[in-house]
Amino acid sequence: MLETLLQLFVSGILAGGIYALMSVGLTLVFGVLRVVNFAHGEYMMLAMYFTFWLFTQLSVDPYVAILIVLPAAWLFGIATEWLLIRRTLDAPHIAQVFVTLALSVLLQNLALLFWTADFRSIFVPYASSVVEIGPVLVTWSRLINFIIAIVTAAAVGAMLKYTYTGMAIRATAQDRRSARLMGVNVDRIYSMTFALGSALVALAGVLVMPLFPVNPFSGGEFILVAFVVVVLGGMGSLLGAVVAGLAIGVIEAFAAFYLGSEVKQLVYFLFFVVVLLVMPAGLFGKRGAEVMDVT
Amino acid sequence: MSLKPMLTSSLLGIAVLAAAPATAQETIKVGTVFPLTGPTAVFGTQNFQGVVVAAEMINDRGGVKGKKIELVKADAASPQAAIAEVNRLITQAGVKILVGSTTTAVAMPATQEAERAGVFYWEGAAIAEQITERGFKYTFRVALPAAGLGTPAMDYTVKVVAPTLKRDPKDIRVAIVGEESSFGISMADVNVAAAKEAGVQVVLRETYPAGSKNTDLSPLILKLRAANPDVLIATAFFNDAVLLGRQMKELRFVPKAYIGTSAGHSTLTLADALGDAVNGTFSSSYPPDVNPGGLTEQARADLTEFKRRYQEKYKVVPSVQEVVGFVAGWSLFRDVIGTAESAEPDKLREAVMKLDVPIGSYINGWGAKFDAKGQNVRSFATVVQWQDKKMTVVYPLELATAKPIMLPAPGSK
Amino acid sequence: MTISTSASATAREWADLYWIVPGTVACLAFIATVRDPFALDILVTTLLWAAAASAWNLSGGYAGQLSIGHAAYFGIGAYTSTYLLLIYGLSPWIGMLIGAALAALTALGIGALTVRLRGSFFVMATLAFGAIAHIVAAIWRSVTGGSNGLSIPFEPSFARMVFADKQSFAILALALLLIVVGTVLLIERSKLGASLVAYREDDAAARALGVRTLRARLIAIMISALFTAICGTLHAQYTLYIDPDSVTGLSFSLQVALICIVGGVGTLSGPILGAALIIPLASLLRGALSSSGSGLHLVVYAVMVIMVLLALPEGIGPSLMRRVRAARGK
Amino acid sequence: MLKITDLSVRYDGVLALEDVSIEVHPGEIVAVVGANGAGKSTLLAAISGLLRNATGSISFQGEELLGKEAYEIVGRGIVHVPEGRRLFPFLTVEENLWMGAYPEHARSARLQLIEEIYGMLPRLAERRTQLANTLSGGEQQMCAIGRGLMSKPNLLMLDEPTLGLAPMLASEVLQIADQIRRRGTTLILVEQQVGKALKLADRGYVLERGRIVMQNTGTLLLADADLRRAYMGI
Repeated sequence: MLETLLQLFVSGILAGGIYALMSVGLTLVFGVLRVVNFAHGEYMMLAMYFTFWLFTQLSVDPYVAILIVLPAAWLFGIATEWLLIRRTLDAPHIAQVFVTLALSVLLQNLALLFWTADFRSIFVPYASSVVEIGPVLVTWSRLINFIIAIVTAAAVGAMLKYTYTGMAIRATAQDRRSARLMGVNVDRIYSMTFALGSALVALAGVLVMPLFPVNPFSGGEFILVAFVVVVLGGMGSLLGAVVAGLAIGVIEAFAAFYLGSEVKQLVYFLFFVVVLLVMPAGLFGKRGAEVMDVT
Repeated sequence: MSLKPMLTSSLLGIAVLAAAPATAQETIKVGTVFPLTGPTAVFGTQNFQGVVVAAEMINDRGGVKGKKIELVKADAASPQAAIAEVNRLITQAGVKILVGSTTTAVAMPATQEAERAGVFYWEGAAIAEQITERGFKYTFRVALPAAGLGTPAMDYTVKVVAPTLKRDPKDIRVAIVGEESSFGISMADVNVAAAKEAGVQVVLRETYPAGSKNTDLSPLILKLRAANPDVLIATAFFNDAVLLGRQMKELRFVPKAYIGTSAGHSTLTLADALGDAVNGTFSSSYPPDVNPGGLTEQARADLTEFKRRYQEKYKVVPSVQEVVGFVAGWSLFRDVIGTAESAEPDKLREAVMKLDVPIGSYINGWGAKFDAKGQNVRSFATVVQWQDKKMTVVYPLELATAKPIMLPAPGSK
Repeated sequence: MTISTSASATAREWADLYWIVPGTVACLAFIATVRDPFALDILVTTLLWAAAASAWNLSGGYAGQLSIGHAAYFGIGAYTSTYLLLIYGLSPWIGMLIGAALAALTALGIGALTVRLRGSFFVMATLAFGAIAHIVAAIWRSVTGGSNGLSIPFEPSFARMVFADKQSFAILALALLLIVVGTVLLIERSKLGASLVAYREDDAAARALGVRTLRARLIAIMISALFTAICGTLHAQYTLYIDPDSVTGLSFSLQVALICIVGGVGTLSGPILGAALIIPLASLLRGALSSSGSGLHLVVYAVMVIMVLLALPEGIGPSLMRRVRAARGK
Repeated sequence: MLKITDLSVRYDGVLALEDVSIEVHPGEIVAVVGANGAGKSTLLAAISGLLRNATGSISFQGEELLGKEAYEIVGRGIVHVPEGRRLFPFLTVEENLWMGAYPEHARSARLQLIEEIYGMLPRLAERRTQLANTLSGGEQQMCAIGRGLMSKPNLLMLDEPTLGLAPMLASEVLQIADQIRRRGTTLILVEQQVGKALKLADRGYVLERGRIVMQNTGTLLLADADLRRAYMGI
């Protein structure tokens, strides 16, 4: 029994690490640009395709592909921010949200046009090898992914905390106008934050490629859980996203085992609603932050 | 940004609309109603492309009664879109023959709309029983309904797995898991009912979310490990088939036999995703490569040509869904339209009711004979096994191309 | 959330009646003369979406409570009437009202739970409620048929709300739209409407002035849910097949909000303009482009939506009004 | 040092500033006074580059500022301490000060600067690790001024620094302004406390509905009867 509990907990935490990584970029973009990016999942999907392509065409190992996919995602993020997001910043909040929604439809269907609806997957023999930690069986790739996810989130956190650029990002999130008065080139911060958000979710995409297949609609399936994680953690809170990501992973695992797989999502949505009712700003949301994003 | 680009592009749209193809007299128009966008686009596209190759093949052989088949493509990604597209095909493109639909959510409203308009609807692979239960005059289904597709899994358990294990079927423990979709639910229901009939014990029945929402199926596998079944019957689309395959291995859950029910377990790329671990997995499925001995000479030739053309055109090897699409198109073009007095729905119906195409006449071993409800009774499912990373028919024995291997699965307790 | 106040101010000028009457006449003329089922299908769909969007607009637009969970109400309407029809043979005319009442009660519950949430937190909470409705629809098989869906037999009769021709349904959809628009019109000009706008613009200030914004918001979301549920029943009776994805899916909730935003939130004409643009556009593009590569029609559609939103971020209605006013001013 | 000529700003068709011309010389304190909504904050926003719709000319040390981005203007040594402090609420006091030294030219000297500021405003040193939103109003104003000084400004613009402060604190803040000037920094002081501001200022401008209606030395303005009646209720 204890063995099962431990196994469930570990499986949940490991899945949660990926949720966290998917959500960190989303929460950053939200915190700084105040844009709820519905196309976030599609960036992940594109990164998965890119990884697939590098693997099958050029035999690049997915973990090596990080070095290629991340810079590409960064540039793609800069391009979309410049082409689209920037042009919506002065628009009403809702128009903004729906521009990103249309962008997600656009990217999904471009992917469909280019790569068809077929699922693509890669097979890396070592991905399925297993480490035994006591009675618990841990898949190598999931463990590595978890470590990379947490280290990356910590690195982003440290960057925000200890570098001038990071401080400028936080300052911009808290008060755009004041940040401009401090000499911060806010447009550059936006572009950089969006690029960083894209690179982070792309990293999640690369990491999951050895685990699950991709098709043009994969991103859409992941995005819902990322939204839950971001809001649960407190919008704009990096630590919140990590903690909430892990929490959702664990809740999902236990709910699936004890209540049945078909209700696992129901359970975390209910949990989410309850948390919001009790703590309207999320687990780590700053007090008053829930009205900060009302433009 | 101004209004201008928006205006020009909408005008462009209208221009494209107006320029809809002026059609030549000597063609028979057939509308295709498949989901080509959205989450079910995978299977919709595979079915559709099978139909396309069938049309090209028939046209290259001189068409039907001297007329070429002209496909008019639609995209029915939702019930609402299915209604709009069926109406468009009928009134804008003047189509009187439709072929579709892959999923129940498309088939139900699409056939309904066609029936109202008195248009002939040739259903390929949508499996819900109710499609042919509504007393429609013009709706016919080529492939088998849910029961037909699901039961071979249980038949196989009783007739092959149990004897091989030297056990009475009543001592066999099965677990039935499936995804939360029309397809998954139907398959599970059918197998649970069949298990009851055969006296097989069902030790776990579980449904998990459909689509690619699952990132981790280890809780399900832990449950399976605790329930300790001899046989696992699973319905999963590709994502979950891959996850199940990988995570069962990782968590060291090895049932004596693992039987999927078509879909993900009968997708060729499963071998790319799982590597050697795919070997030994069964799937009750539309027949892919059946034993050529079970096919007529013509069907063998058709099969070779279909495979060559499909690979040339789409750069992938066709599998079960593509084959079903092809058979749907082929039977419609060659045998229904080809034998009907005219391409009018009433005449087509007459022709369908008269059909008597023996088993083995189509490339997957099917034949055609329709009951009063419009269901083809000469379609059947087979059980395939992944051997050497290829799907091989192992059941029923007449069509089998190989004997089952790895049964009980190595490592099972 | 910034929503132009001037738009609702002009709406007050009764100018709306100038287009409601000719619009209705045009629809009736269309119904009377056009026999093409494809065109009629577009009309029916447009009218139904316009009604659903107008209902959404009551809480989403006037009160500024952006909901992306309205599929829950749509689903309640569709499933309630369909279930009652299939199991008890109850006429959908009655089932529709029961569904509407259930949806309004649900909305009261959700509204009361989410009173403290604003901005994106409110949006995400509604998203969660929508997702919960979707999951419940999928797993509550004894009522909803689960993913297999429910199918209504095609047996035309007025009592069963099934019609042999599309014209009858178009008239029904038009009547519903007029009722919804009429209700919105009344609310817009009432104290309730003023309270909603006051809440949207500045809740604290409004309450300080003694406006009971909470009560107004709850009434608005209940009426909104009620009409959304009725649209759900009509949708079920029109397509004769419902399943969790089509009536409780996120795509409904997003589409209904998108229509309002394209047309102009918080204005009477916005949802109708939005529906009249978005729905035929989607259908026509699909028709024109689905013979090309799969997904091309959605690529073009998405690009057009993006261009409209960038060019007219406040929606077509308010932007047009502004231009008209500017032209008059000169 | 700063020469503004015919500056006009239009919001939604309404003129917020109309043909405003102002001059500031090195080492001065220039007060801009006027009623609420007269356009004082708009003037500062136009100088610091927050507005995109200003016409006319703003020349600083011979260079045209109009059309430059806010960060470029800060880089030229003009710092705007906004009305209502606008500290970064969830950064610590020290982080807020570091943000002040964000421009390249200030960053290298930031360690020395921050010690100077802590010396001048010892209360901030005590609170350096506290989040800015936990400070009292007076402390927040000190922090905002300190943050402004962190970029080594040539011209410091204070917008309503005494707003919402008790009279004692308000005087303290104005004294700090005087101290800053004595260290060689030029100041523009926007105030509703007309009397106190003009007493401190070398010269003053009176804004009314977007136009300059009076300008003179601080002392002479203070002596003006019309002004006293209109703004000081005397």
